[in-house]
Formats: sequence, C-alpha cells, structure tokens
Amino acid sequence: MAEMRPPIESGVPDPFQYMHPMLRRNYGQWKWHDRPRPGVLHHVAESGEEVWSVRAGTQRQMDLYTVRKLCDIGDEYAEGFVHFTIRSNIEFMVTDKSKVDPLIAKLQAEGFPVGGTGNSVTMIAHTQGWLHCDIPGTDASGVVKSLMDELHAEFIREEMPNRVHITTSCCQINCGGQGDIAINIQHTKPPKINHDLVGNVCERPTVVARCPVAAIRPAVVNGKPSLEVDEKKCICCGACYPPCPPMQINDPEHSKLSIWVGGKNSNARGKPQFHKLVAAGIPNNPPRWTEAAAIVKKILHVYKKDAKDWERMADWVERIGWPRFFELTELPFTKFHIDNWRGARNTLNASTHIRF
Amino acid sequence: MAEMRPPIESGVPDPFQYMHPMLRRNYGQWKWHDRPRPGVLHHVAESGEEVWSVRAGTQRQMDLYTVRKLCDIGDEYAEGFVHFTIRSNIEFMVTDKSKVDPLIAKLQAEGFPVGGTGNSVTMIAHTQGWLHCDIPGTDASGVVKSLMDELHAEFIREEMPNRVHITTSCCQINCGGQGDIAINIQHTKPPKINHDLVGNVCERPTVVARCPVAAIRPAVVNGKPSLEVDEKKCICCGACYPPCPPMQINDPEHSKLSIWVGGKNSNARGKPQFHKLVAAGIPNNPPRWTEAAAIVKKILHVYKKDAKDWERMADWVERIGWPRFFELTELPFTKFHIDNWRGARNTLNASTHIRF
Amino acid sequence: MAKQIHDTPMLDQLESGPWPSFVTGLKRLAKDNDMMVDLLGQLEHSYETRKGFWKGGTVGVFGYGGGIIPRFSEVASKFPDSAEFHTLRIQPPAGMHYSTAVLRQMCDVWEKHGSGLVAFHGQSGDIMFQGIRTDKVQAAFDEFNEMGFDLGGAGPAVRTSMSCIGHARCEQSCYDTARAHRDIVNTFMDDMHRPALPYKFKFKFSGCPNDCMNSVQRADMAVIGTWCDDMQVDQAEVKAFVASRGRQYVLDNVTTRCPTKCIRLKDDDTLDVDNRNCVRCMHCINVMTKALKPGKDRGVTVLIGGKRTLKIGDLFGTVVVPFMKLESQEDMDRLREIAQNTIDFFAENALEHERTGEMIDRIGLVNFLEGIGLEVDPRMIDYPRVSSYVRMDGWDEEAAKWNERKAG
Amino acid sequence: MAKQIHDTPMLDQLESGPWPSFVTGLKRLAKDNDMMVDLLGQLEHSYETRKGFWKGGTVGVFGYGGGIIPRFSEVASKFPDSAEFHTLRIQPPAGMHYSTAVLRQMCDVWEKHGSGLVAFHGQSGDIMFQGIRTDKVQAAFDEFNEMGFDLGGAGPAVRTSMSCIGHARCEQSCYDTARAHRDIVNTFMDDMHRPALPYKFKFKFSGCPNDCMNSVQRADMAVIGTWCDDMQVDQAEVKAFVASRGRQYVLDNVTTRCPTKCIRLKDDDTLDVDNRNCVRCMHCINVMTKALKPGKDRGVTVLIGGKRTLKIGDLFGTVVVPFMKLESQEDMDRLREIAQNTIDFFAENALEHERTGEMIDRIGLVNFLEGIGLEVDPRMIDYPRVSSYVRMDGWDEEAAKWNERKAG
Ligand code: SRM
Ligand code: SRM
Ligand code: SRM
Ligand code: SRM
Ligand code: SF4
Ligand code: SF4
Ligand code: SF4
Ligand code: SF4
Ligand code: SF4
Ligand code: SF4
Ligand code: SF4
Ligand code: SF4
Repeated sequence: MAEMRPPIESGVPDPFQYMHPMLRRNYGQWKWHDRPRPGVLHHVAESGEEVWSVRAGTQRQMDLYTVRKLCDIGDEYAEGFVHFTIRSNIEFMVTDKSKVDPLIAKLQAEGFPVGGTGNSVTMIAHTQGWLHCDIPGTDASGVVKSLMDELHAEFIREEMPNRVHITTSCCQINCGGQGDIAINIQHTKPPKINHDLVGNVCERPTVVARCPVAAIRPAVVNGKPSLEVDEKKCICCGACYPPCPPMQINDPEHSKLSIWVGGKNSNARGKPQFHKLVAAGIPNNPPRWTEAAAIVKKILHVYKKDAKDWERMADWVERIGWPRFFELTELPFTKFHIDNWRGARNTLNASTHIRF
Repeated sequence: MAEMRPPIESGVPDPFQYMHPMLRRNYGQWKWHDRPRPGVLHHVAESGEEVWSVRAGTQRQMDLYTVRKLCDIGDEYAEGFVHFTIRSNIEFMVTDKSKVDPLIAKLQAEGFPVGGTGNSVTMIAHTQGWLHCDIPGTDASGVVKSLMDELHAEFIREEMPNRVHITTSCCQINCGGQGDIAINIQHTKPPKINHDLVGNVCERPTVVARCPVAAIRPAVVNGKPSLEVDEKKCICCGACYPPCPPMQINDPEHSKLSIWVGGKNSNARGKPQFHKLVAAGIPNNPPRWTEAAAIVKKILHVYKKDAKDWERMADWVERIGWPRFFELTELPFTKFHIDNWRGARNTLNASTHIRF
Repeated sequence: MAKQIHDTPMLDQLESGPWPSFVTGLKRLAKDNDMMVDLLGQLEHSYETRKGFWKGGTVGVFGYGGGIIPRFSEVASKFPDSAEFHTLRIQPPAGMHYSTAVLRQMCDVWEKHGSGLVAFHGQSGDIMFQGIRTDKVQAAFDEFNEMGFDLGGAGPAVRTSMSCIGHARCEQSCYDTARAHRDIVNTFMDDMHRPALPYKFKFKFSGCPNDCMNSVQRADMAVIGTWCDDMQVDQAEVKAFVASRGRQYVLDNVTTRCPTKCIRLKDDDTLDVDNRNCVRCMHCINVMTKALKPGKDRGVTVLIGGKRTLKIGDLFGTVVVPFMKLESQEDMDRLREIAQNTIDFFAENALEHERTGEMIDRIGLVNFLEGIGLEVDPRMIDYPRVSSYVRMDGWDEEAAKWNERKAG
Repeated sequence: MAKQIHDTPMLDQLESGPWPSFVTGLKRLAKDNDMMVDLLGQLEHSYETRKGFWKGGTVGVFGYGGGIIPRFSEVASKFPDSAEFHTLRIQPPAGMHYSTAVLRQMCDVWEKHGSGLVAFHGQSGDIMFQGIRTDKVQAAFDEFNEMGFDLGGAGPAVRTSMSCIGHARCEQSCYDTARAHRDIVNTFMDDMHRPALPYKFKFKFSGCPNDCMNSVQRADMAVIGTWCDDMQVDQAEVKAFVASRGRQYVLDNVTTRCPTKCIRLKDDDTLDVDNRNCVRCMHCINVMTKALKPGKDRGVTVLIGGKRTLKIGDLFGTVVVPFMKLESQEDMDRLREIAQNTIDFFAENALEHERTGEMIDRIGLVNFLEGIGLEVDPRMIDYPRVSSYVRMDGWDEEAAKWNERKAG
C-alpha cells in the first residue's frame, strides 16, 4: 500500500481560472440583459461591456469526440471558454457581436440546436436509466432524445407562454426534479421476490424499515430467511428494490409511465409548487415512447394556446382551474387523482368555489 | 305506563305559519337590499314591496320577561312577527317605513342595542359555560356580556372594514365556531385524576380511546382500577374529561384563554379559512375578563385602521402578511405559533416570499 | 317563593354596561322562582372558584332517547333548589321565524314548568329551555309538542339543523332552504330521537355561498346554494352604481377583489363577467346588490365532513356533489337519498365517537364516495395528487369510466 | 480493438431526428473501444426486454469512502467487455465554467482510462465520467485530482453541490454564489469523502429567488439570494419600457401578476412599489430587466429540508433564516456555523436513511430550530397554528423571549 497516492481534498475548484475573461472582469457587476433571438442572451455590465451567450442543446451523455468538437467551436468563436447550464445545455460567450450569427450557423451545421432560452421548451432534466443505473424502470437517454426530437421546434423558438422545464425520472425515486411537466415511472404491481437470493443479498431489517407503508415482513420461505409483502398494503413504489434487488419491482409491462404537471421551484409570482398527477397507465415503450410523447405534446399544445404570457404551467392551471385543464387536454380524471395521505385533506375542495 | 303520552314526531315546524306576511308573500321573490342605517336592512321584492328589518342585540340567555317585552315591541311595530338570527339577534320586520325610527327608539329605550348589520361587530356566538355545561373551563354568558359591553360602540355602528364575527368557547371542544376572532380555552396542565372515582364513573376503554395522542393507559392505583396519564405526551386538550369527569382538566389558574384570528366560513373572495392562534396564556378572569378584552380590542383597532373596505380579518392578514400582523398588534410570536401535526408541513414557508 | 337571594358581588358587576344583562334577567326570575335563586348562587360560586359544578345524568321523555340535556348540581347541598337544571332542546321552525303569539305561548308553558330562562337559540339552532326539574320534563315537553314543536337532537344522533333566512328575505337565496331543511331533516326523526349513530350528525342549509349558517365548518352535511349558468347583470344598474360611487370604487372594491379576476369594468362603465372562471364566491354580488345577482339555473353544492376540534382538529366539509338542482320532488328525493346513503355508510363504517369528517380523513375521500355511490369529479379537489405513493393498477378501467361519463 | 459491433435495431432508431444522438456518440466510441461495443449490446438488450442489468458493488479510491458509482453487469456473460462500467463523480467548478483547455485535458485522461463517455452534468452537478473498469479507477482519479479536480459525493454523505451562474453573468445575483458554494461546501470535504451521515445531504446556491438551481426542492440546505431594502427602480427606463410596449402590456404582464399587488403603474407611466408588501418574488424584475433591480441591501434566505420522493413524498425546504447578509468573512462564518450545526444535529438525530426534511417533519420545525440554535420567526410560516392540540405552558417565558428580541 506504500505506493498509493493520498488524495488532495481540493473540493470545489475555483471557477475563476476557467471563466470567460469578460465574465471575470464584470463579476457581480452586471446591469441588465435581453434576448436578441432564441438561444442568445445579451448581458450588459455596469462597465458598459457586453456579452452574447449562445446556448445550444447537447445529448448530455457525450462521447469525447463531441466534447472536443464543442471545444473546437469554443476556441474559434468564444475565446476558449464555455459554460454548462444546469440542464446540460452549453453556452458560448461571445464578446464580438459579429461572431454571434456565424457561431449559430456553425452549431446548427454540427447538429447542435440553438435555443432553450426564455419562453422555450429547454432541455429535459436527464437521469441515468438503463445506461447506468441499478434500479431503472425505463431508460433516460432514449426518453430524453425521443422527446427532444419531438420538441425540437419548441427548443429553437421562444413561443411558449413562459419557460417550460420538463423532467424525467427512470424510477419512482425520481432523481429528476419537479417539472412543469414530469414524466415518471409508476409501478403497478408489487415486487416479485426472488426468495433464493434474499438471505444472502439483503439486510432484512433495513428493507423492512425502508417500506413507506410497512408492507414488508421477514419470513421464512422454503426454509430460508426471506421476506414477504402484504400485497394489499403495497403501493408498488419500489423503495425496497435498491436495498434488496431480489425484490424485483421492474416489470416490462406493469412498470408504467405517469405524467405530472405544474411543478415550479422559482418564486416568481406564486410560491414554489409541486407537480400534480395528470395521466398514468402509459406504456413504457422503447425506443421512442410515442404514447407518452403524444400526451406531453397535447399538454404543451393546449398550454401554448390558452396560457397568458409569463404564465408558467402552474400559474396557468391555477387561473383556469383543474377541471378545465382536464377538459382542454381531454385527459380522463380518475379516483387516482385524489390524494390520500393524511395531510391530503388540504387538497380537497373545502369550499363552494367551483367553475361551471 | 299506560298513561304516558307518545310523542308526535313532528320534527322541524313549518315556518310559514310563523312568518311575517310580507315575507311569506314575497317568498323566493326578493330583488335587492341595502342598509339605510346600522341595524336596518331594507329589502325590496320583485313585486315592488319593501320591508325594513330592524336588528337588535339580546343577551341570548333570556328570562321570559325579556321575551315578553320583545313580543310587546313586535306587536306594536312589526305586526306580531319576529325573526332570530343565527347570532341570537332579534329582527323586527316593518312594512311601514315611518315606523322604523320609532321602533329603534323604543328598542334603545328598553336597553336593546340596534345594530349588528353589515360591517359592524355583531353579537358574539354564545355557548353555555358555568351556567349549564358540565365541562366548562370558563363562563359564556359573562364573557359575552363583558365583551359586548366593550364592543357595543362597534355593534351599533358600521365602521369596520367588513362584518366581524366573534366566537367564544368555554372549553377546548369549542362549540363556538370559527371566528374572525375566537376566544377559546386552552388548558396548560394535564388532568388531575381523582383515582377514587374512576372505577365507578368511567368506562376506561372509552376514555383511553378518546385521547387524541394516546396518552392515557389503564392502571391500578391504590388497588383500584384507574387510569394514568403520560404527562410528557399529554397536550392538555381536555378530551378525556367529558367521558371521565374524575380526570379534572379545569383549573382556576392553568386553564387559560387563547385568541385566534381569521376564521371565515363564507366563500366571499377567498375560500373558507380556519382561524389561527395569535395569543395565549391569557388569564381566565371573571367577572369581566379584562385581559382578553384588551387584546380583542387591540386587534379590532388595528384591523379597523389598516384593512381595506370589504376585507374580512382573514383577507386583511393575507394581504399584509402575518409578520406584519404581529408587528401591528404588538403580540409576541412564539414557538407555539408554529403548528406541529404531520400535515402542518403545509403551513411552513416553503419559499422565499418574505416581506421585510 | 321569594326565597332570600344570595349575595352575588361578582355577577352584579355584569349588570352595568350597555349590553343587555343576563344577570338582571336571572335576578328578575329569581324574584318568583327559588330555582333561580340557587342558580344565581351556584353561578356566583363558579365565578369565585373559576370552576363549573354541573354533572350529567339520564333524563328523557317517553318514547325518545335524547333531546334533554340533564344537569345535576355538584353543590346541591349549598344550592338545593337548583339541584336539577335540565335543558329541553326544541327544534325551531326552519329559518327561525316566530309569531309573537307562539313566543308568548312558549313563555307561558315555561313559566309553568321551568325556570323561565330560554335561549334563542343554541349554536345548533335549538330553542333551549334551560332549567327544569326531572319530574316536570314530561309535562313541559307534552305541551310544547302539542303546540307543534318537537325535541331536537343530543348524543350520537342526527342533530337539530338550521337554515338561513334564505327565500324568506334574501335575494341571494338559490334554493328553498326552508323546504329542504324540513324535507331532509324530517326524514331522519328516528335517527334524531333515538341516538344510535357512531356520533352526532349535523345538517345545515345555506341559501348561497355566503354560508350564513357556517355550514362548511359546522355541518356533517352542508347544503349550499349556487348556480351554474351566467350571473345576472343589470348593466343599467351597474352604470348607476358606477355613477354614484365612481370607477375607482368599483375597481378597488369589486373587480380587484374577485378571486379569479374574472370580472372587469369596461370603459363604458358596464361590467364584463367571464362566467367560465367565476367561482361563485358572491363577493361582487354582495357589493352590488342591485346590479348583480346569481344566475337563473340554480341548485346546490353538497359538502360532507365539517366539524370542530375534537380528536384531529377542525375540519371543513369537502365537496361531494359539485352541483345538483333542488327544485322538483325528484331532486329532493335524490338529495334525501344521498343523505340516507351517507348516514347509512357512517353508521356502518365510522368508529365510535368518530365524525364523518374524521372518517373520511381516515378512509380517504374516494372510498367514501364509492361507499355512498357518487362519482369522482375534479371539482372535488383543489388540485390533483402530488404524492406518487399510490397503487394505480386499474387505471384503464377508471379512465374508461370517465370517458363513458363524458360521452354519455 | 475494433471488436464486431452488435446489432442494435432499436437504438438505431434513436439516431434519426434533430436532437443530438447519444447513440451516434456511443457508436463512434465503439469504433475504438470494446467496452462500448458491449455497452451498446447490453443497452439494446435492455430496450428489448425493458429491463436494466446493472448491479452495484464496492469500488473506491485510496483515502476516500465514496464518489465512485460501481456498476457490474448482470449479463456480463453476453457482454463481457462492459462487465464493469463504473462512474467517477467529479465536482465541477462553482458555476460550471470551463476553459476548452481543461475540457480537452479531461477528454484525454478519459480516453486513456475510461470509456470516453462523459456527462456535463449529473443532476447533482457532478461531471460524470461514465464507464471505467475497477482496475483503472485509481489512475483516472489521480490524474483528475492532479489537475485540481476532486471526487464528488455518493452514499450517506454531503453531496456535490451546484451554484447558479450568478455573479458571473447575471444581474439578479444577490450574493457571490461561487464564493459561498466553495466556502461552505469545502468545509465539509470530510463529510463528503467519508460517508458517515444518516443519509445524503445536499447544498445548493441560487443567486436570487428565481432559484435556477431548484434549491428549494432539491437541496437539504438551500441558500437563495434576496434583498431587504427597497427594489431599485429606474423610472426613466420604466417610462421607456411603457413607451415601447404600451400601458396595457405593463398592466397585463407586470402589475396584475404581482402576487401581493404591491406594484402599481401610475398615470405618469412610472411604477410605484409598496416595498413593505413586496415579497421579492422577482416577477416584475424578470419582465423589466432594464428598469427594475433587486435592492442594494442584499443577502440570503436559508431553507432546510428540500428533497424528492422517497418515504414521505416530495418536500420543499422551509425557511430557517429569513434574511442574513453574506458579504463579510463573519457573515460567511456565520453561515458555515449554521450549516455545521445543521449537519451535526442531522448526524445525531436523523434516523438511518432519513433526510433533513423528513427529520423536521417528524420532530417538528421548532425542535429542529432549537437544536441548531435559531430563533422562531413569523416569516418561517405561511400562517400560525390552526390546531389547538398543543401544550402551551411556558407561554410567558416564550413571549418574554420575543419581547426581549424586539426590544434588543
Ligand atoms: C443558465 C441557467 C442557470 C445556470 O447556472 O445553469 C439560468 C439562467 C437564467 N435564468 Fe434561470 N437559468 C437556469 C435554470 C433555471 C431553473 C432550473 C431548471 O431549469 O431546472 C429555474 C427554476 C425552474 C422552476 O421554477 O422549476 C429557472 C428559473 C428562472 C426564472 C423563473 C421563471 C418563472 O417565471 O418561473 C427566471 C426569470 C425569467 O424567466 O425571466 C430565470 C432567468 C434566468 C436568466 C434570465 C437570469 C439572467 O438575468 O441572466 C438567465 C437566462 C435564462 C434564459 O434561459 O433565458 N430563471 N432557471 C439555467 C439554464 C437552464 C437551461 O439550460 O435551460
Ligand atoms: C446520477 C444521478 C442522475 C443523473 O443521471 O443525473 C442520480 C442517480 C442515482 N440516484 Fe439520485 N441521482 C442524481 C441526482 C439526484 C437528485 C437531483 C439533485 O441532486 O438535485 C435527486 C433529487 C433531490 C434529492 O436529493 O432528493 C436525487 C434523488 C435520489 C434519491 C431519493 C432521495 C430522497 O431522499 O428522496 C435516491 C435514493 C437514495 O439515495 O436512496 C437516489 C439514488 C440514486 C442512485 C444512487 C440509485 C441507487 O440507489 O442506486 C442513482 C445512481 C445512478 C447511477 O448509476 O449513476 N437519488 N438524485 C444524479 C446524480 C449525479 C451527480 O452526482 O451529479
Ligand atoms: C340574518 C343572517 C342569516 C340568518 O338566517 O340568521 C344573515 C343575513 C344576511 N347575511 Fe349573512 N347573515 C347571518 C349570519 C352570517 C354568518 C354566520 C355567523 O354570523 O355566524 C356568515 C358567515 C360568517 C363567516 O364567514 O364566518 C355570514 C356571511 C355573510 C356574508 C359574507 C361576508 C364576507 O364578506 O365574508 C354576506 C355578504 C355581505 O356581507 O354582503 C352576508 C350577507 C347577508 C345578507 C346581506 C343577505 C341578504 O341579502 O339579505 C343578510 C343581512 C346581513 C347583514 O347583517 O347585513 N352574510 N352571515 C345572519 C345574521 C347574523 C347576525 O345576527 O349577525
Ligand atoms: C348548547 C351548545 C352550546 C350553546 O350554548 O349554544 C352546545 C353544548 C354542548 N356541546 Fe356542543 N353545543 C352546541 C353546539 C355545538 C356546535 C355548533 C353547531 O352545531 O353549529 C359545535 C361545533 C360543530 C360540530 O358539531 O363539530 C359543537 C361541538 C361540540 C363537540 C365537538 C364535536 C366534534 O366532533 O369536534 C362536543 C363534544 C362531543 O360531542 O363529544 C360537544 C358537546 C357539547 C356538550 C354536550 C358537552 C358535553 O359533552 O357534555 C355541551 C352541552 C352543554 C349544555 O349543558 O347544554 N359540542 N357544539 C350548542 C347546542 C345547542 C343547540 O342544540 O342548539
Ligand atoms: S431516477 Fe431512479 S433509475 Fe433513474 S437515475 Fe435516479 S435512481 Fe436511477
Ligand atoms: S414496493 Fe414499496 S410499498 Fe411495496 S413492498 Fe416495496 S417498499 Fe413497500
Ligand atoms: S364549548 Fe365546551 S364548555 Fe362550552 S358549551 Fe361547548 S362543550 Fe360546554
Ligand atoms: S387532556 Fe387530552 S391529551 Fe391529556 S390525557 Fe386527556 S385527552 Fe389525552
Ligand atoms: S346564506 Fe346566502 S341566501 Fe342565506 S341568508 Fe345568507 S346571503 Fe342570504
Ligand atoms: S362571484 Fe366572485 S368569482 Fe364570480 S365574478 Fe363575482 S367576485 Fe368574481
Ligand atoms: S438564480 Fe437568480 S441570480 Fe442565479 S442565474 Fe438564476 S436569475 Fe440569475
Ligand atoms: S418582486 Fe414580485 S412581489 Fe415584489 S413588486 Fe415585483 S412582482 Fe410584486
């Protein structure tokens, strides 16, 4: 072990060394911005200096050739610096206005859509899926690629009422966050237990404790220590699966997709809001998940048509009311839409405020 | 038993026989109303007929001489019919406008304040208290009389931003409803158990089941079946007292008053809202409960000054925010103001929406 | 009579001040009624000690299991004449209308048998004749009963109900509150007079969303008037209102207060209502009583589960029928059926001492709706579920149900 | 190299369409990298079967207990070259700025040791170098580490954090997000690299209430910029805006959208802000970027407890510090102290696998505040308690505390 190198616990790197010089010079001194066209942000500093940031979509899961290609573009047009957004879009900071259009042309020519700013549908929050995770019910890269293909026109334009932040998650743990629209996994059958493996692989008390509805109890099956699930109680959440992989929750048919609407973390106008269930039972159909995509597009279509400028999905539905949302989107309303945990009494209509 | 008379299960009496003829004639045919002065409602029917209703306060707990006096007045000015409001105010329907002022003068002369309409402070919702209930922590008739004496000027005027509905309750069961202001009992010490009586008087399983926090368990004390209370868990609610009077919750010193603000059942503007705790630890001081009255008056004073027309207490606080409510009323904010049941997470500020 | 009155220095302080004094009333009664002498004595004793001295017991009338609130004094040795001080709960006429004749008749009965103390009304709506000895209860009841009055509810029973003045004198009233009150509540006289439910059950009837009966919070079943077509706007009266108060007044007090901002003052001083977004809150109508009115297609919204504090804290009712007409006999029968289903389900499924609201909180709204045979509707919720912790097999069947309903 | 590529008919369908295709990228890598050949094969197998085939394990680097996500294939017999496919989580520079030079350097290292597949970034902010064999992990890390990069978090540890672009290119930024990100998170490197907490703990830093880092919901501790004086209004720019867009646009898109209606367009085309009622939501500033700005007295609001779904459903963070300055070293030390207290309290009091938000939900906000030494404040709640079910002895002492604070 003598030759092992101890780590340098340097933590978060200082960004100044990697920051575009124009941003470094005007750090904390920005005055205002506007968007001359979709995909371009124009920031003006107190000093009077100006910068144009050109935003382009990426596949997030990039091969190093793609990264190098983006570096080439950055060197040619943006003085050798780039910025990644929280949504895996890449931004090139341009100080010479005349380079903006050529940069855009170059990006488009190389297959990187320019857009995602302002009231567009920006890149979808991306998770791992079948490519890497140990618990996914669906893929992530493929879902995102399929949806972004469908939404490409809305990425490169700014024609939505306000910005649209979509998230996907590949299991019910939901690493993708709240979204204006969220496409999530929803299992509909209790886990099938591979009893032969439980004894060796799973710490049984841990698994029992993990179940949110206390549906799991230790049991002896075929003479071996295992677990059993009270299928009446089980809500098919899959929380038992990560700590105990023999509790197979993923199912090619019964792991379905569900769609949620109106999540919002920003404080603009209303307070942050959780997204709400609007559709479920959607088949998990690779490679292009067309059924889910159709619903997403329908919702976006109605929102685009009916919402006022600056209304996020949540603001819009709040204005028109949920009954009308279901009417306009033609999605069925079911008993599953009514929440049922204890605090859910706060979600019931305790008034005569009703739209007809 | 042969001579016992079987009851006539007639249920709710038909009101038409007791209804002022003008109201009967125009039943379901009213067109509009206004209030020519505090205490007087003027209703106009589709037929063109008009009626003036003069509202007067009563002590609710009336001796029959008072009732007869009111009947005399009704015979003289209101054709022998009266109406009681849900708040124990009496209304005289007058069809001859010229009788309105004499009626008002008569009522005032007899000691019945005329008012309680529109944006006044109307009669307080009245409960039983020491006069009749078996579980009261305070009185009701005396509390209401004391407060209405203090608020008399606001009963006979319409100078509040909107109507003010006050309620009181004489134990934590709260027969008084939600109120713009509610003055309630709040016990602060667990029940003292008279162990000698429990065995005979209380069904122990019933009492155990009644405790909202499962703080009671059956126990044997001095060789007799009794109960014991886990004082750490006990929230001093008094729910055990009605089914088991030996669990003495009422205490001359530790049964305190608390004041709650912003309850509203009407759907006007916002949805119905529960009232919220604003002050507690207030001494339960007969005969005039001056400490509680002072806080109520302070709140009303600030509300009157700061709220806009038509803002109920709840609307007003919603507009200015709770921090400012505490500032304006100079009431202390404490840890007790933060709710703590599971669903209470919905009451926490999950945003950066903050007024400074 | 005319037993010596006790000293009541604390109560005496409640004789001053501008509000009518119940103490003065009690003292007046005490002049001819020994029960009231000792009642005053006991009350003063409560004021001094800050404690109550009544306990319950069992007192009733022949044929009924409830309706009397029995009170026995714990300090009867000191105040023997008010050792028994029961209350008769008597149901009021729907809407609380009285002729002075009937009031006088009541006073006479009460003078004869009871203390002479009466409350118009209790918080649940009963006329409360307070203060009577056990041996006189039956006679007093018999007389009231012969007059056409009946005992109200107490204990685990359907309770006395209240309806607002509504049709009798209110232009906002969207259904015949008095009729509904009588039609519905009178169906349940057996459940009122022979307490056998898990716990109390209250109906309340308000003619419009102003909810003057506080039904949303104080009734297990709240029946509240509303309308489903367009609000009635008399634009001439709107103009007159604007002319007299000014545009700013209308903007400040009407349009900006609309919860959904669906009412707009136009440049020509008329109002434009986006009725699809009006939530029937009543505010604008309340301000402009002459110009605005509920629509013509009227009916009710039904909410279940309101109650006050015990066990899980206050609850509001929750919408189970967003809208139904309440005009024809069939409409009324349908409402009665919903009420009956609710009470049956409550009787079978509630725990002992559990109110409808607590039961729904425990079992979930959906199970309750299924139990009483009503279909889910997005108007029953403020917003759809935020928690993914639910088992959704059966989605397709549920979706199909909705699609069928929409098609049908 | 250049092992025969598997047939991937389903994945191939993801090469068409306008969005950049990861499949095309994977195939390009597979030309020179056998691991990627089999990775494509396994992925196609997942697409066919609709199942994942990775399992976890234990892989690390010397000196650290976390930061690598180990992946072993369950179908290694079919796809042997991607039998191990671990991920290195590497912390990004605060604000995610890169020179092309450093990116190229990273690519070179990754080409040498790993699959060539990299994600900018994971949802927690890590650069994810995805696809490396166990035996190469240490070498790859060593090279990244020498470049000045460090592993991020995994497991029950302080996690990799994110800060918005903030001061670097955003006029809304109310504090130096990059500095706070580094100052705070670098304090907890031991808690990041040696997982020993009850569960994960995430920090996120957003420069203003737009919360571009989603911190309110995705961070155990969210540090969000705000201001406590008056908003800056450049009335000349307001007039220019009104002139170019028209008054109606401003009414429709600015003033009527203000959640507290505290901003008003005056007749002279200037804006009037009632700053006492402005809740700093950012909306008007977002619309009128040139005319309106946050105030000058800036700082942060701190919220604790955001997280996603597991166990009790999604939670937002809740305000524990309504406002504090974050400028001087003392300010930063104070924030670090609050973070440290929070993590200490979390470490001692959370159940296994319980997040801060769940812990607060379980023990109540007040106990948590007491535990970390912060005082209650009405700005921490939407509204005061509605339930009377609480024991309030100690009221006087608590009231006295408040009065002292107000006086002091
Ligand atoms: C670059 C980025 C921050 C970063 O460091 O990564 C960023 C940058 C800006 N955001 Fe953001 N936001 C970024 C993610 C977010 C997120 C988080 C997310 O996307 O997951 C949110 C919260 C979303 C939510 O509520 O759930 C977010 C909520 C906002 C808002 C509030 C919008 C609203 O009305 O609710 C604004 C204000 C606005 O749109 O004018 C804003 C405004 C801005 C501005 C205009 C700020 C400025 O003055 O420079 C920046 C340009 C935005 C644009 O696209 O036009 N940014 N912004 C992120 C770009 C993501 C992307 O590639 O699409
Ligand atoms: C890689 C990543 C998704 C992605 O592709 O971007 C991810 C992947 C995993 N997440 Fe996550 N989470 C990732 C960001 C998030 C986020 C978003 C965030 O940080 O803003 C969340 C929601 C916020 C939160 O923390 O609640 C998130 C909530 C979870 C949870 C649920 C936590 C909870 O308390 O509800 C789990 C389950 C757990 O930890 O037991 C989880 C667990 C996992 C595990 C470790 C699954 C497992 O238990 O084995 C996944 C490893 C996948 C893999 O093979 O790499 N991941 N996870 C993200 C981390 C990359 C990075 O380091 O940058
Ligand atoms: C007589 C009575 C009904 C009855 O049958 O007993 C009644 C009668 C009227 N109410 Fe009421 N309300 C009566 C109790 C209530 C209650 C319940 C209560 O007092 O406990 C409420 C609900 C209170 C709450 O929200 O908690 C109530 C909420 C309203 C409202 C809504 C006010 C608001 O803005 O929130 C209106 C509309 C208005 O004020 O214009 C209203 C309006 C009216 C009108 C104007 C309706 C009309 O057009 O005739 C009546 C005259 C009211 C007046 O005082 O000016 N009435 N009203 C009750 C008189 C009580 C009293 O003596 O003071
Ligand atoms: C008399 C009255 C107060 C008054 O002076 O007006 C009253 C008095 C009592 N109420 Fe009440 N309640 C009265 C209206 C109410 C109301 C208001 C209403 O009906 O609109 C409520 C709130 C609404 C509700 O039903 O929740 C109310 C909620 C309670 C409760 C708590 C119920 C709950 O589920 O939270 C109890 C406790 C119980 O029943 O165990 C209760 C119990 C009692 C008892 C029977 C106390 C007991 O358990 O011994 C009181 C008898 C007092 C007496 O000596 O007469 N009383 N009680 C009201 C009935 C008079 C009438 O018949 O008209
Ligand atoms: S959402 Fe689930 S499957 Fe997807 S990356 Fe996160 S933990 Fe893995
Ligand atoms: S799927 Fe969820 S509810 Fe079902 S047993 Fe597993 S952890 Fe429990
Ligand atoms: S509030 Fe309590 S004490 Fe008062 S009447 Fe009701 S049950 Fe009795
Ligand atoms: S006072 Fe309330 S909490 Fe305490 S023992 Fe009695 S019922 Fe339980
Ligand atoms: S509830 Fe409506 S209809 Fe009934 S009295 Fe009140 S305002 Fe009139
Ligand atoms: S009734 Fe209420 S919701 Fe409808 S227009 Fe009037 S104020 Fe608006
Ligand atoms: S959070 Fe605020 S400061 Fe940070 S990038 Fe977004 S808008 Fe700018
Ligand atoms: S920041 Fe928000 S709350 Fe403040 S004035 Fe602007 S819109 Fe209103």
